[in-house]
Amino acid sequence: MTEAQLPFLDREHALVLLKEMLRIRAFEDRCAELYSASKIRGFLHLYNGEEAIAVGVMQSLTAADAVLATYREHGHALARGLSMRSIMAELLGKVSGCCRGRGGSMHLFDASRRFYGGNAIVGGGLPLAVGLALAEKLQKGPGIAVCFFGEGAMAEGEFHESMNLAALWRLPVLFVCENNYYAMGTALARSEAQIDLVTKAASYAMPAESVDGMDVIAVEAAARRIIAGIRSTQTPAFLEARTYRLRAHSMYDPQLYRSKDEVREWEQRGPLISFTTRLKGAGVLTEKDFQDLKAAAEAEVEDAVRFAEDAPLESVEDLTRFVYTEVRP
Amino acid sequence: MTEAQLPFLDREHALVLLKEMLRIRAFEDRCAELYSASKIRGFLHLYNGEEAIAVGVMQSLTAADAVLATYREHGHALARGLSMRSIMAELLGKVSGCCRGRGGSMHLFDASRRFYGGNAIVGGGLPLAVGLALAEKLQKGPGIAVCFFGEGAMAEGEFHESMNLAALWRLPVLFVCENNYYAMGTALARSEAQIDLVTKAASYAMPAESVDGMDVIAVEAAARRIIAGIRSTQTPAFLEARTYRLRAHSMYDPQLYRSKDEVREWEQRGPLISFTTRLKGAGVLTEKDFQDLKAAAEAEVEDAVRFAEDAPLESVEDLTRFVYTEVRP
Amino acid sequence: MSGELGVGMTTYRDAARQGLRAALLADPRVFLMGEDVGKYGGCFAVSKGLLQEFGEERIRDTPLSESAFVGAGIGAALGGMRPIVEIMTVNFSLLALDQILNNAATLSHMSGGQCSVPLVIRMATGAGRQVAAQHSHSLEGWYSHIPGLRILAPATIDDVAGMLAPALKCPDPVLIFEHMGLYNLEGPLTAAADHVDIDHAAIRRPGRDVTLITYGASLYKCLEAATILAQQNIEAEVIDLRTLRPLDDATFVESVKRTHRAVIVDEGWRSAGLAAEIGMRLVEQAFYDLDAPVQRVCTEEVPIPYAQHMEQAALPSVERIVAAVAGLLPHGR
Amino acid sequence: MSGELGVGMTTYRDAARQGLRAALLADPRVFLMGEDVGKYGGCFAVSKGLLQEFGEERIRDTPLSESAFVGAGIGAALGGMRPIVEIMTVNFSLLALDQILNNAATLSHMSGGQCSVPLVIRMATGAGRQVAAQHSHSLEGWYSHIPGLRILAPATIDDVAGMLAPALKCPDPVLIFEHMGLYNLEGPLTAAADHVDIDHAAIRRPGRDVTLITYGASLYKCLEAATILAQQNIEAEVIDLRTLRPLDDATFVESVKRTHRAVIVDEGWRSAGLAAEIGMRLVEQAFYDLDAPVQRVCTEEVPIPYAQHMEQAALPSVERIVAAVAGLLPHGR
Ligand SMILES: Cc1ncc(C[n+]2csc(CCOP(=O)(O)OP(=O)(O)O)c2C)c(N)n1
Ligand SMILES: Cc1ncc(C[n+]2csc(CCOP(=O)(O)OP(=O)(O)O)c2C)c(N)n1
Ligand SMILES: [Mg+2]
Ligand SMILES: [Mg+2]
Repeated sequence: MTEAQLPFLDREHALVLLKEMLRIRAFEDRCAELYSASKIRGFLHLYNGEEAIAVGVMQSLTAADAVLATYREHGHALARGLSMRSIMAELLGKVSGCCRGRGGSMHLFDASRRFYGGNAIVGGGLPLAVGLALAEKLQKGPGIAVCFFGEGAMAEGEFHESMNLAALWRLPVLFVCENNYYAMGTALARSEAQIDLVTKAASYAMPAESVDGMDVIAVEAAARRIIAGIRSTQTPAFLEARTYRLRAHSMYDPQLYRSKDEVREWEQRGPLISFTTRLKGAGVLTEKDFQDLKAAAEAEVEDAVRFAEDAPLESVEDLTRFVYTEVRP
Repeated sequence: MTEAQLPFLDREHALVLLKEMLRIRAFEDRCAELYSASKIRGFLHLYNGEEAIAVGVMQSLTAADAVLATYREHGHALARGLSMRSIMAELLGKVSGCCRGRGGSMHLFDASRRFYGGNAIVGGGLPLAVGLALAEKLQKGPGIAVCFFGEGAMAEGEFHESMNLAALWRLPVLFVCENNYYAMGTALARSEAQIDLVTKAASYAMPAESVDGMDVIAVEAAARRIIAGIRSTQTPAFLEARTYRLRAHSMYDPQLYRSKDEVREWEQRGPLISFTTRLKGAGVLTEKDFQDLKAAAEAEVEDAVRFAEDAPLESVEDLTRFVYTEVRP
Repeated sequence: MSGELGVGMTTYRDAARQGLRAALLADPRVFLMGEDVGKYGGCFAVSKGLLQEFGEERIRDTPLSESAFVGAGIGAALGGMRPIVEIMTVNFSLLALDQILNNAATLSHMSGGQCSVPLVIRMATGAGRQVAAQHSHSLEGWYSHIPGLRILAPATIDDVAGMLAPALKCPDPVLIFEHMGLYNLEGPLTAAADHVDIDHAAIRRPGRDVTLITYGASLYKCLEAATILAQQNIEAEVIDLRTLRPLDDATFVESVKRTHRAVIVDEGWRSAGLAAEIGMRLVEQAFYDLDAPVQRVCTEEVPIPYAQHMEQAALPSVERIVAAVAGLLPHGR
Repeated sequence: MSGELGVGMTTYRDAARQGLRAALLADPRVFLMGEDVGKYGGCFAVSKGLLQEFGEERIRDTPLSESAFVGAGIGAALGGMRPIVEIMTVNFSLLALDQILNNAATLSHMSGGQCSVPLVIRMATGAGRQVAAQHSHSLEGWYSHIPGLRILAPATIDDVAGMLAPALKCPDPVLIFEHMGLYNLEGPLTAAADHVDIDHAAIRRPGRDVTLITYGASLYKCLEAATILAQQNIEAEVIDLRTLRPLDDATFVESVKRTHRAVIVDEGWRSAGLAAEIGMRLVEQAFYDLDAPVQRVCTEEVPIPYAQHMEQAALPSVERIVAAVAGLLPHGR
């Protein structure tokens, strides 16, 4: 795909994409440090290498759309517009966090941005996406629902049930499979009898395609086209984005299941390297532009860390609040 | 398919097939009466119209194979060789029943015949079939596992998970979908976005085909070929048998969801009518042969009813027996 | 909803339908989905006619996909609707338990109060119809273990008609368990159905000698036992819990402080079930008022057998209730 | 298995692995399957090295399909194998609950004793690691409601190594809950691990004044509380249930008949959980021996929050245990 075919790709927009990816990368790298320093605890799943997917897809969404992701969702939350401060405070378990510090890394929510998590059960968010789309349909709302999930989730029964329900009821859902070829330590071919993932959508007569998830432009272009289709036909679609997780599955993972060489190879194809090279080659980005963006991202991260460090903890007295809604009409 | 292509189809074998189908039909019709007389209670799901499938498939199975079915499994149990007496006693809740009267219509078991139920949870038997096939594989046994289920079960996540696991692990499982076009009152097109069921096997790279489930010869031929394939390749396969349930879903069903005309049309295509007509046309069956077989089937049913009526009830003292196995090694 | 439920003689089944109808009429955000709720009319004929009246958008037949359609109910609730999801019977709800526990019950607290889930899940529960082990579970008490859920068990015609409206008004996920054995129950639907309180237990029969604590279909066994006991000059108070979570312990603790004796009757299995919880609340809150150990009459700890005599032997019975009371009051009054 | 578990200093994690290894060596019918048990080495590194030693046929990585591979375990058990199915954590077992309850727990009884299911399901359980609401469940007590299952909760190094062999010998489905917080526990593996009894509770500390009844990781909180109480001259007896179903009530009833006071410590949620059951067994079997109401120290009824101080506030603590005992013995001894 050449830039000429992409009406949206002017310099300004390219820099937005780059900036968003850099923000995520800087955020994730800082999280890894904070984890080593025991400031972030529990499970931490980083998005390094997959940034182009959240950033690319999110370009076509409006405030009316609902977004759902997995436990590996910092990138999606950032790209959806949650403030870095509220996310970082959440990771540090502070009451200023987007969930008052209750959710942590795997459960970022922001109802005002229609960002419905952050789900730590593989496949668990898919039925919710179907329901959010159903609510739109029944209310004749303008929104669609987009859910992101790993290729590992496709083995779960909930994937199958959700795809069928969305297709059967003609609901505006975009299913985005982030195929990073591993589910924890299980390689795709060890978990799926059919590794060509787009063929699976045929079981639901759902349109499907695959895109290079390392190429933010390709992702954005595909998502734009598909989302426009979903909006106009009010029917769901499936998008596989092929990518790679450049870090461990979580911070506990010794990565016995893949070689360093394999990781290094993919690093060279990472979405930041490839996009930066391309923009420089096209003459729309200078090294200084890049360094400025990177520095800005890092500064934003440092501000978020400071904010989070200074933020208060939730009061223990509030432990039982919101188990049930406080005000019943 | 002509008889010439079917080496197994001599007169003797044809009469066996007919006899088996007549046994099932006579059994089911008598069950309906016994239900009206409140001798059979609970849920009762009859197999009228679908006899060709159990009978056709079962011809290629050996004692080493494992069989699993649903709550609509009287026909499968009979075709698998469970005695009519033990089944009828089960339906009457007697201790002489194949499960001591504990299981009833939906839960016929006979471990000695490797008949593992009788499962009342839609889709619930599929993972068991995968496991039974896995046990064969690990023990290098000769058997395969065959599971029967309705097309309604294909919407369940367990269908998806089981198909994938069987294909991924190359296990000798035959998945037989009895597509009678309705799941209770829900027509296929109201439950599946993709109503061409064989396409779904492609999601698991599993061979699949469809057969006229009203034609016992066609079912037997397809099953023979497929089962031979499963035995030689030790990989699973999917078979859709298109059929129709000539009676209500269960004895509670007022059948608001389909017209009498539709039922009448399918009755004309029923497996007994069509097979009898065909055999008579081919000159291998006389009306007297037919009446003799029918009378024999009815006599067997009457014998089973008498046996069951006379059989004792389980002692209430035994209520808690077998919650846990009695003898622990 | 006041005035929208017609009054007069009816059945538990029809009362449940009237509750649904009133809810659908009252709020355009309400819709019903589940297996066979539409064309088939509901597997217990509860929703018969609703498809014709409200159309396919609001009365939605689902495929056999319990996890997905329960999860879709949660999503639709997040999205501004007021879904009523029917799971045919509690037996199939196990397939949706991850959605119920990890999403419906959890999202509000975990999101810091941002995401409430105003969802109602109805299901039929209970044994006694000879449908054997996989179709005879009574798991409502088991569900009452889960924080974040509200659990209702309507035992009466007014309750089955009237609990739905306040359940739908409640911003939390509410599970309503209708007992299969009650659908044919006949009786009057009264004006009280328009103002059902889903927070409190009800004293269905006052008494001074012993408190029978129960819910669901077992209520009728307790009332029958109370009648028999009255002939022996033992006056049993019968409490219908109605709401199993949050549990209205104040009502039964107050009662037992008066009667000094309690028998809990629960169609669920005995171990680690709701009956144990009620007993422990009494121990914790009324220990020194108890004249005798609290008794439990529960279902035997077996998968429910098909044969009628075996099934009946497994379930709580009037005789077992009377015997439990007799054990507490060996010399009558 | 006698003599097959090496003895010496080890960790709970390594002891669990030694149990697995011994089981795989002892019986060719045994195999292990679950998510990431092979190439990854187990999500808690429990099965590390087993793939290399026993090969892909016997150490089977599964796709993310909890219902199917648990069901496949049941089928394989029916087919003559002795499967060990690992569900990474109890949190994901909800997806397989239908298979566990409606098949594994039910087939033997429902088939009239024809089909036993000699299956072992291992899963990690518990909170305390800041992994938030969806990953912090303690549902072993909740599972103990289900007839047909045996539920084990190894709290010690000997138990986690030694429970597997008798569990595999048992023809019934056995669920083994390993507490996530214990994997790094260090201590000796002793010869006793070769003869673990899976039918009885163990008195881990004798005492005369109060009985603390617990299991799993809470054992260590109880032992710590007992040490503190001893300084106040209160001698607490600490009972480790070990088997949650069938419950060995004889051991704790006998203890409470001596001490006359009981505190139950359970990491599960309070309502309708295992602690209530233990309390009711005491009420039913030792009512007149109780000098004070039985106390429960359980997890607060909330989805477990991520933030450390909030999570710790939700869980049973040494302080809460000591305070509960102090409430029973307000004047010490
Ligand atoms: C139902 C369920 N089973 C198991 C897990 C444990 N688990 C967490 S992430 C993961 C791998 C998921 O892989 P994939 O879907 O490909 O997403 P990725 O992590 O690669 O982004 C597993 C097995 C879980 N969270 N939920
Ligand atoms: C998991 C589950 N959900 C719902 C039911 C109730 N139910 C019993 S049979 C049935 C229809 C199944 O249809 P299908 O699979 O096509 O089989 P058929 O009855 O047509 O043979 C339903 C919904 C059930 N038994 N199990
Ligand atoms: Mg992945
Ligand atoms: Mg069908």
